[in-house]
Amino acid sequence: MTTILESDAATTAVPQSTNREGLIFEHSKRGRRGYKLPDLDVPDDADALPASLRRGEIVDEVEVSEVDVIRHFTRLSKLNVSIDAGLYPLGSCTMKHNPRLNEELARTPGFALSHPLQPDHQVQGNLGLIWHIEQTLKEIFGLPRVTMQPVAGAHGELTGILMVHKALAKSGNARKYILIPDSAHGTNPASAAFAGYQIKELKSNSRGTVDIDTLAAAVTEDVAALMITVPNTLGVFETDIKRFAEILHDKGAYLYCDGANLNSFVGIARPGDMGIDVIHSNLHKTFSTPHGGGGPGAGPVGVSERLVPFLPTPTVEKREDGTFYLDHGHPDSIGRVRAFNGNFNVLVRALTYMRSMGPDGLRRIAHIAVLNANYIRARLRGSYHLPYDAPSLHEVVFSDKLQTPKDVHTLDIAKRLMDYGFHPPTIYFPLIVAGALMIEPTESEPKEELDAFCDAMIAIARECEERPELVRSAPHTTPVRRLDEARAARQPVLRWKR
Amino acid sequence: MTTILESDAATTAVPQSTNREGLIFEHSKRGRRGYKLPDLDVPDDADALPASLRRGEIVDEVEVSEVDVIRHFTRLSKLNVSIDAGLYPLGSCTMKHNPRLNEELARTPGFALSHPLQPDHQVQGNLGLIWHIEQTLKEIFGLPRVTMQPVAGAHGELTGILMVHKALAKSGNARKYILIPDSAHGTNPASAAFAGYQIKELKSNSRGTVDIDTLAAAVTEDVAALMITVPNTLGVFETDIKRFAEILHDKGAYLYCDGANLNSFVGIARPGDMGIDVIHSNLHKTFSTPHGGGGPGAGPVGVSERLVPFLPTPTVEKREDGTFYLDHGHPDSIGRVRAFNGNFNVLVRALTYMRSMGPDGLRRIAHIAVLNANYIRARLRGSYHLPYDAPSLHEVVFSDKLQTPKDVHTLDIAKRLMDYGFHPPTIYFPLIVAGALMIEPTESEPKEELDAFCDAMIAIARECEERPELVRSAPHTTPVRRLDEARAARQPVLRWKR
Amino acid sequence: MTSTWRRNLTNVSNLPDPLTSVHRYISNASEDVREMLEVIGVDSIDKLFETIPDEVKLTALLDIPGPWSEIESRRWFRELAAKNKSAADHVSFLGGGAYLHYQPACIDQLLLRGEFLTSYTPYQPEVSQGTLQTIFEYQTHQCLLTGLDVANASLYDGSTGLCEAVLLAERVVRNRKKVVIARSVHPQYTETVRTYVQNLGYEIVEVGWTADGRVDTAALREACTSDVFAVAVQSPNFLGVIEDYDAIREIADACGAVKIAVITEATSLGILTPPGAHGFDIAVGEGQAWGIPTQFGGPYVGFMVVKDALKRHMPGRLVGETVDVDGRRAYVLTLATREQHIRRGKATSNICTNEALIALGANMYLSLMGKEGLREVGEQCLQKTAYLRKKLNGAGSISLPFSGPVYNEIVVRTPFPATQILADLEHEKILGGIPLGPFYEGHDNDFLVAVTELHTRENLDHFVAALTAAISRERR
Amino acid sequence: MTSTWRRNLTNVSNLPDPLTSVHRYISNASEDVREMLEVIGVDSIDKLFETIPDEVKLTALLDIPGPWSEIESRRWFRELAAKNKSAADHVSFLGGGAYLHYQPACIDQLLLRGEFLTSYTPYQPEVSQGTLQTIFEYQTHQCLLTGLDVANASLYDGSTGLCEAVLLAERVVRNRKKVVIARSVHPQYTETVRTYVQNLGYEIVEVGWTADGRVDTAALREACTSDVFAVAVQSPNFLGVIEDYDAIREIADACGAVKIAVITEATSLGILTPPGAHGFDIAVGEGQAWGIPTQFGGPYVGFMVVKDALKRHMPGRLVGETVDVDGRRAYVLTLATREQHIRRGKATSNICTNEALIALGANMYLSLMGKEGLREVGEQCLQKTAYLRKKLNGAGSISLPFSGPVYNEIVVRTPFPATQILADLEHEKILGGIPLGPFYEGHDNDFLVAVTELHTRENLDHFVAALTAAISRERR
Ligand SMILES: Cc1ncc(COP(=O)(O)O)c(C=O)c1O
Ligand SMILES: Cc1ncc(COP(=O)(O)O)c(C=O)c1O
Repeated sequence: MTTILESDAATTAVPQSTNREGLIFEHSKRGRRGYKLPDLDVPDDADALPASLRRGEIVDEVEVSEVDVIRHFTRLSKLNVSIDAGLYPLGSCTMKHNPRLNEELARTPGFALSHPLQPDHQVQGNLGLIWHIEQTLKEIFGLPRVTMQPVAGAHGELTGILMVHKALAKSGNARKYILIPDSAHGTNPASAAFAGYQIKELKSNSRGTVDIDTLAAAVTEDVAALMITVPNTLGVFETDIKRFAEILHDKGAYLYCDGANLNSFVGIARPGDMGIDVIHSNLHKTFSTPHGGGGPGAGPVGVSERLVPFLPTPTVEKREDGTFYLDHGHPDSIGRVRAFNGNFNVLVRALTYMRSMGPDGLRRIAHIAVLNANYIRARLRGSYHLPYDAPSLHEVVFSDKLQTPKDVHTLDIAKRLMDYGFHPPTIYFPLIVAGALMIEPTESEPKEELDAFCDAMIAIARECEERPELVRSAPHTTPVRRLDEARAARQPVLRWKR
Repeated sequence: MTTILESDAATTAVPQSTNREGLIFEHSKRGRRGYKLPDLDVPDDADALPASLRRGEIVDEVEVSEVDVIRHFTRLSKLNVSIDAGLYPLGSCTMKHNPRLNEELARTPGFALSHPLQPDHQVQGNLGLIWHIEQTLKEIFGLPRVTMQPVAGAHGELTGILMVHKALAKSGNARKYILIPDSAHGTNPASAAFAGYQIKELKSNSRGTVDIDTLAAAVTEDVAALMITVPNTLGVFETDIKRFAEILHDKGAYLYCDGANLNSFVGIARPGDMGIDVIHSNLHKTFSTPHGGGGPGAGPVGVSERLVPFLPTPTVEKREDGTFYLDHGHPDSIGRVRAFNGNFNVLVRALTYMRSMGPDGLRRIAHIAVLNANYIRARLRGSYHLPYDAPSLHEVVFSDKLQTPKDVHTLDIAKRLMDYGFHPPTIYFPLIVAGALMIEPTESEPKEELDAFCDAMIAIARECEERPELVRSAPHTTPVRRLDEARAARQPVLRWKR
Repeated sequence: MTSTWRRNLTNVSNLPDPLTSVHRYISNASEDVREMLEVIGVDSIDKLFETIPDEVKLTALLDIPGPWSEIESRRWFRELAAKNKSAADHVSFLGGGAYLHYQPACIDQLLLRGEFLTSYTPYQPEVSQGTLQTIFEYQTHQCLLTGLDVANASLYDGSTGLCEAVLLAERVVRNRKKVVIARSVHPQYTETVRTYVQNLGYEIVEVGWTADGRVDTAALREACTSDVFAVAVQSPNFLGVIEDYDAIREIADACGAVKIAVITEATSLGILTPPGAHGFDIAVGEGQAWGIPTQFGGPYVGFMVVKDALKRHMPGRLVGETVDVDGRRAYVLTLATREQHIRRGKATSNICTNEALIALGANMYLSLMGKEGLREVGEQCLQKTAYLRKKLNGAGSISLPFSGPVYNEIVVRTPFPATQILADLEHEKILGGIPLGPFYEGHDNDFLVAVTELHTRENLDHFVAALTAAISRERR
Repeated sequence: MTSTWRRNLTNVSNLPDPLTSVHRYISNASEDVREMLEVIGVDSIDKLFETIPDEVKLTALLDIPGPWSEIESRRWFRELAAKNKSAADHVSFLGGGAYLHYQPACIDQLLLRGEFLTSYTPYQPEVSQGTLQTIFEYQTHQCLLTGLDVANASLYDGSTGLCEAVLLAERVVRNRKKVVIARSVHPQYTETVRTYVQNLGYEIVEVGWTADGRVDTAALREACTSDVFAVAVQSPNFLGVIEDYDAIREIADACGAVKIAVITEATSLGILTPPGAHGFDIAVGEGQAWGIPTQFGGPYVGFMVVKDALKRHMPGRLVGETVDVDGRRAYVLTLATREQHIRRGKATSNICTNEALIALGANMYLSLMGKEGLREVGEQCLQKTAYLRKKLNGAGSISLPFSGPVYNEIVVRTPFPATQILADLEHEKILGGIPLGPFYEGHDNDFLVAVTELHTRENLDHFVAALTAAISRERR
């Protein structure tokens, strides 16, 4: 419940009663119970466990009722903003509508109660589902195979680069470097490093993209691959992508595409047709599986013919008779990248979404996502600085350059947006933009919501002129106000203690 | 998101952006769609319907997407307070915890997808469930039969009084009057009237209960029944209840018990053992089925031997072989009080709850509900006037007598409680208390929550002394503030119009 | 347990100590209890119950099963549900006032939000705007769909809704005691009315149908004497046939009766001309078809929409628009002087708890489907039914006794008892229809078949094949 | 569709007009699009895509199924799910790193709240305190259960968790290249480690077990040379046997290796002495057993808890406590300098998206069960397993190859190939266990049987009966 309070009495009343919810450990009271099990129906055998192996009571673990638990998590949930409640324009995260049908079907008992180590003949439904989503992604990517094993984008990156490494090693020289533009997401260099490579950073040009010459110069015999995001983190498409592929392929190197931004061209163009050798896609972005406060996700990886032998094992294959099986027989495989079968129940959600959208719907995603971003771009242009003027697709990156003279910065603008009821955009990324405000509305947003957001952004721009202090001290209407993050890092308190 | 705003800019920002949600009709935009059906797979026959019977487009009906709908209802939900978020002490409504297991099991396909007009042999599970819940309520009531057909307390009242009427009519004289204490709930007289009776009101005594002599004097040959709430709406138990029964029975009249307050003595004492002839119980109160913003509920009615022949048809009976059937053969029945089988899926929830609690759990409900109410009574005694001093059970009724001198009234206190994050108690009921504050915490509430509530009530009592205006102008922190209810009634606007 | 309801209270108490007991739904444990007893100033919980005389106090625990863990409850209730045959594992053609329509996935998940599920009647508008605004929207949908002016927040169901409509009509007309109800109104609705009015001195006159399955207007004209206060017809009626509202209105007007239209298949409003457009005064009915599970008959939701002139006679809750002290638009329960908590014995109805959550589900359904979806659902029901009707008409010794226009339900007749035929279809995993025999004398060979947008052409073809096969089996 | 991934882009475009299309998940319709294009100042959507060269643009729609209505999707996906055999219709004794435990009803319904389901990583703490505080609580539960100091917000799963632990250990010890992993660690975990480190120049040394099924300490001592940076054991191990942490710690300490305890059955922490109490440095494992569905292997949740000294080497998100400008306690993501978005190529891990919602479910489970419930689940698993073990020991030609102490999983040996025996049990609607043959040479007659609190005595007795019957059938 919100609006202004007229009195300190009320003021103090509210934080306590409606905003503050103690830790579950602080609700604990001796003797309370939140569960019941059936009574033990077998003899109680005192020697079932050697005394030395039996722990004492779990000191400080909670004792609460079911009521306490439901109240606690219901109240905490109210402190979050979410896609279900409105625009959540985190650039690069593709915060789109998460259809409830996906949740319903993922809970189908046959899926939810199946076990990862059942023999193939018992899980034909699951194997069929994995096979069908691979077929669908093959068509979307324009590539011959896709592994469904990786459980996140970064996991897919590692998987992809490991395949490149293995392929090169097999042909005699694994090489030393991965080229990565300075606009790239942090997981790219991190994944490349864990895959055993050193990173060479490519400076982007004035459009924010990679120059052919810069690339050509950088691609030596030591370069294993270029790892590039298409469109890049400015939302700008690498128009020369096909030439990039040629340059790399000429030198025996690979083209890795970070597909986090697939939402902007799904159904419009296909990575495979661009000469891309490897691409991961975040199903929790383009394919609507819920972000869940940070996860779970899935990061399937599509590869070109040359890399097929190196895919993780097992793969799912279809027999003549229409049955499916797990194929462990890939001698050149990099091995498995996770136990069991990846985030299977995320795949159920994603395939449900792909079927709900269909070919025309997928294309419409890109159309409207790009339309929405460009609408925001058009409406906010005058009010905020646009560091890169090149046409952008599904997201637009502004900076705080026009506001800094008033000593108001991106962080302040982000916080002030909260007072207007919006989640802020991604900020200070990509790194090539000082004070970046990275806005990705996705196709889900209706025009009214975009207008309300733009109105708020414009109002804030005015506030920066007229009442900068108001913006600098924002947020004013959130359950808590600005936090002392330095303190959190200086003297870390990472768990509750009595 | 709540707390104080430091500036009008923010102030005005919030109501628009986080509090205000337009009507779904105001979200409508031509061409938007929130649904999809499979394409029609049969020939489209233009003559399927005579043109004269076919309506044109449903003017002004909405056109919105699924996103619009989910956003709309999610945002609206945030404007409600609820049991899941905290104490909801509406007296007489028994706002207790609604277990989620009840919801899960009510959705079991075999229940949810069964049809009310299936033959008995196809719905043995459903008939068995109705039979089992009747057996359980028989034991709880201490009465020989219970009809599960009524779908709310008031519906049960009508059913019960109709049975009384039919029974008396059968024995020659249906009689004229139903006696109802002045403390009774409004549905009592309303139901009695629709059952064909006139109401005679009984004045309650200084304890707020009914005097034996008052009753004895009132019970003439014209009296069909006494309709009494046990414990009454003050939470005070009618200690003479057994004598009441005798007095009525001596005169050939019946004792009807409004069981809305069963929560205070379930498992402790049984209506049947008190000489009660008819009792309805609100399953949405004592037996935890969710109130859902006003319903649905269920109001099963238990009866004594004398009234069994008059129960609504059909009844559920069990055969020797353990199978169940619907028995329509009750010549003296009052008939059916609703199509089909009552609120069956409310019964599933209630029986789930009865099983979860078990005999000891049901008794504990009464124990802790009464303990919680008396705890509040003890803590608030000094701060608020207690019009009736008699020991009360599951609820306690205060008045605004101590506050009126400062020209602060019950309504103001109720509204101010909202600023402290609590739903107000029931107010201005029972009518025998001027400015009543009727508080029923139920057994669900933990001591901490009761303390927070009492602290708030005490703080408000202090505010009434020190800053009455603050209380009079409350609430200050709700999505909307005090409403012009007179205007709503004077010029009713009961639907949206373009 | 069956017969233990009698209890001897004289034996000595063997009740467990209240302090030892603990339950997952009850937060306060022994430590809390002790602290609270101290504040109250008594030394035991039992002391708090002294106003209940010992002579009626139980001396033993109730003899009922439990407490069960969630694990045990899941086992027992799922086993019980598994004893049902239902649309979960059969293709169902059952209607007769309860229809299996498409249920959009998001609705049930939204209804589980505690803010909707665990709040109550919005007596306190400042903290209940969510519920209030959704009811206001629901009322608006009802008006748009029925072509009438004022809708209430909900009634128990269609059958009790009809009762309320009859009572309303009598209040309006006054001093008349007859109500005419078409025999083709859902028989259980009429039964319910008989129960409701049994002590009010009304006479219920039933009027039959003609060969086309529509109300027999000649008989109706005869029945409509000057002491009739209301005429109630259902369309589509219990035989699936769409009534001629205008013809009926004319006759009812002639005697100054209130015209009540009963609707048991709410989706029909998406494609059929609404009662309001034909001058009816009251539209009352069952909203279950708007995406609510059939769940063995309830909870459902009754709707009532009336002409503006009747609004102060309306039963049940009404939500109206107003403003708060800051001038912001807001919603509130209004015209409460009609209701039992104010008017008590003189209220327009005794209803208090209604079917709010079901109405909210219907409201979400109507918003999701919207203008176009409501039409398309109607169109698909209509077309699939027309397809089935054509196929049956030809087939073997099957006949369709009623020739009038239909929406999504038809009466099918075979040379054999409906119950036998249907039992036969059951083996084919088909719930084939509802026998008319129990409802209407001399219709033992007839059964009611309902079709919705959920039926595929394959379902319909299979139904016809299975039915003809069943008949030839009976032949032998 | 299978092989249409190749596409000729030269044929003329046959794409539909963007303006005509409409979808329920996309609000903006043609009217909106027109208004917006005008503001942008272009006359078509295609104009916005001009930076994508025509040479790579599709000229036809993708060749994939859809769009499907919810009705069609429900049919297709439910049919697919029905092709599985699972614990939905069988009694399952499958474990091996994925366990079927009691799932409290309220958890899934709470997880469906949009505030949890549809928010993302709490980068903006002022509007994400709900998620942040639950993570802080989750971290606390992990510390209490493992007896260690600092836990992170979650990792992908147990297997990748072990990878991260190995990488962490190497960062700490430096300049050593050998890691010792017990062969009784989940084989798929070890496989995953091999994949992760394949280009980092580590050597993985495996150590076997002795007759009791515990790590062969002699072999371990031999393996623990001065160039070993970490020793990883699992307890209970893949054979179900509980390891002797102290013995292993001593050996590892002797060579200065980081001691990693792997836990795949998280409920065992409710009753077994935790690794922290035995001086281990890192506890890492799979949290699925805390009420998460087995769902064919994912999503699950990896947990990692370390000694305080290692916290700045921790992979993944960490939530810490702080205050806001008004001094109110609040929570925030912290020590971010470890992470990829700051440290990029030098980060402690590449993880970004984790398993937050699953961790939240586990957090709810741990809170509901609490101190007493976690113990009781452990006790019931222990006792029911002991009961089954006793019954099997006697029975026919069944043997239990490993004599060490167990928690809720045992290896069962018969004279016949496990796959044959299990196929036989399948006919009895029993998913009887996991064959060890595929994981360990020479164990073709062994299979792994898991028991939890969900098994009734009747289930266990029936299992023994069915197993002995299966064996005698094989005999013939
Ligand atoms: C451009 C880009 N690349 C990679 C990633 C990493 O993907 P994930 O978070 O699924 O590991 C992200 C997600 O934030 C991203 O935005
Ligand atoms: C004392 C009392 N009697 C009767 C009723 C009516 O019950 P229901 O609302 O279920 O019709 C109520 C409910 O408010 C009540 O409190």
